[in-house]
Amino acid sequence: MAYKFKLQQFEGPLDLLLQLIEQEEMDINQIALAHVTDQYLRYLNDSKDILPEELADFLVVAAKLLLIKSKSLLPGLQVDDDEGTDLERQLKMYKEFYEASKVLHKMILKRHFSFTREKMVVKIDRVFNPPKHLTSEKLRELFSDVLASLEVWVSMEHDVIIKTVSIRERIRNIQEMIGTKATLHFNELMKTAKNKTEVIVTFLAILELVKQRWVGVVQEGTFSDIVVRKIEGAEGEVVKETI
Amino acid sequence: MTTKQLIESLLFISGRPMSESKLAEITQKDVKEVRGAAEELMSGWNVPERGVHIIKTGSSYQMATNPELAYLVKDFVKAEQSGELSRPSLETLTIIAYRGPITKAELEQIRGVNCSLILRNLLIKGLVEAHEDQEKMATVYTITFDLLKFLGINRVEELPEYQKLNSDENLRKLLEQKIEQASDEPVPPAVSQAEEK
Amino acid sequence: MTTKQLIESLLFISGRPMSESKLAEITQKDVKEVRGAAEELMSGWNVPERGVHIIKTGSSYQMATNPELAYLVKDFVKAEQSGELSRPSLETLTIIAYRGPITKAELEQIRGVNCSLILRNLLIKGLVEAHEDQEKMATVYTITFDLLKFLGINRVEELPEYQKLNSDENLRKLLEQKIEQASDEPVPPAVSQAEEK
Repeated sequence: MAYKFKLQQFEGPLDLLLQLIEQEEMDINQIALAHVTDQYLRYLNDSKDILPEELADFLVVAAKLLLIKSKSLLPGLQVDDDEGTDLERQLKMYKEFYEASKVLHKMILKRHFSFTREKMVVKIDRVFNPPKHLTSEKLRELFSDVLASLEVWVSMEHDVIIKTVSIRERIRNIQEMIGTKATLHFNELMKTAKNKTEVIVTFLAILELVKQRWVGVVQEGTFSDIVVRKIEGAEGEVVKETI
Repeated sequence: MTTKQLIESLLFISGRPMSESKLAEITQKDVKEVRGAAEELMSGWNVPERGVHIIKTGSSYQMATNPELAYLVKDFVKAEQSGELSRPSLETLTIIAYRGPITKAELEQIRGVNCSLILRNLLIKGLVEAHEDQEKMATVYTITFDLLKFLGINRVEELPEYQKLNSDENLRKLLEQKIEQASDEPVPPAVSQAEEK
Repeated sequence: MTTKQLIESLLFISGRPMSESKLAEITQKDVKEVRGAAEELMSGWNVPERGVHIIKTGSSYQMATNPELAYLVKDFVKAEQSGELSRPSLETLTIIAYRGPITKAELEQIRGVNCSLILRNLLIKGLVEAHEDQEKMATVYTITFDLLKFLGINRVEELPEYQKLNSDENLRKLLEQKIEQASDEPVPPAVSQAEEK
């Protein structure tokens, strides 16, 4: 199924999810969440609108969706139910405030502003009144503190870009690894992930490759390692629009 | 001299926001008395037929014109009122207005996305204020007088459906009701189609 | 909207005497109606239990403190001039010391919060002063000569580690980022008023 509709620009993962569900004219529940999982993942993969610093938040929601989806596909699957209802509740809560924000917007558009007086009605003469214990050294200390606090803002964007790996990059990465090895062990693959976000990205990448019949996965026993194997005849770049 | 009189006078002289503690310091009354008198003042002043209202956010008060008179006052003070709020700003401000004082973590829980940058922007624009909450040992955010003035309300409690959205308890009940309702409903036929592929 | 309401709001926002003819011009009512409404307002406001009165000189009206409370005005002025600086105020002061002359926008970019009230407070206490920068077409702030003397130095360059701290790399980056960000950001809702003439 190809998606043809165009979404408005979205603000964060919950907004994207809400728009997808509303597009399908469904209520917010587990069924609806499972239903839009694929669309959500595809948006995540294709969208250029997602800011690097927000990618991690989108991935957390993706992981929760996958859990809900896997439950709907395998009713016997024993998984903790909390994540699913959490996401459902969170999305409902978000919707309440999203609706409220539209009401506030209307209030603002009415332009019924209040105004306050900037000038005092009395004139206040300036008197020199320095803080009693202020010294040059104290000023230096305070300013150094201020400078130290800037670090986080200056380095923020830079860091996020370096640290996060996109799903597409990860797919390419796995394809290369499998090209030289033919089979890969899931656990090995996960070891190359540097943080929780990358674990989810890796998982999503494998799922995408399975869906596109580029790799197959085999698991011998319930808790044994999953083997990822390249499917015979699968070559070249992954095509995006396959399903 | 009554405390009400003193506060009325101080709010008029200053024209700016004044905190309960500042008012208490100047009038040499205790904070509780100041709060009681200020609330009484508000209920006297904030009626449609008055041209001037008293607005409140957190524990500060300010005198402001009745929002119904905006059309007249804006020409007199030559206010710039250009500008629109972006969607993320509006969404964030709505949550802070209804749920403030709120921590960054709580805000992010509702929006589902990191809010560091948007908070910083709103702080710089003076639409949001940060305070240290001693009990929670965390920074909490509230809206400012500028946002109240922009919305044309005297205090956040006047926002539509404030009681419902302000309290976690009310909201939780509301949401749970909906979940129960949903689960009682017969499964819609759409489900079979839902699992495409 | 009643004429009374309109006059009340205009007298408050101006804080200065306004003539009947001026009030009539703004409210687009005739002078007689303005006079009648103003007289009515006066009889409502000018009672002992109110903190604010409306006084009339010739054919002009002004909102003012109840004369009984004249002492309160003095207490207010004193409270504004004295008082210890809060941590945010101190931080702002040091930024002005090490980076002045600096604009309000630059200050806010560094501190990440709106600085209007803090700047006003520092100005009243004679710690910083404002100048017009012809090139930047903006108001810039520097610390006062009084503060330099108090610190026992003749110029800001004599502050400890001035060269190093003044030309901090992160500070430069942050101020550059600001310019990039500012261009694609929505305009903030400017409710703050321009100076009335």
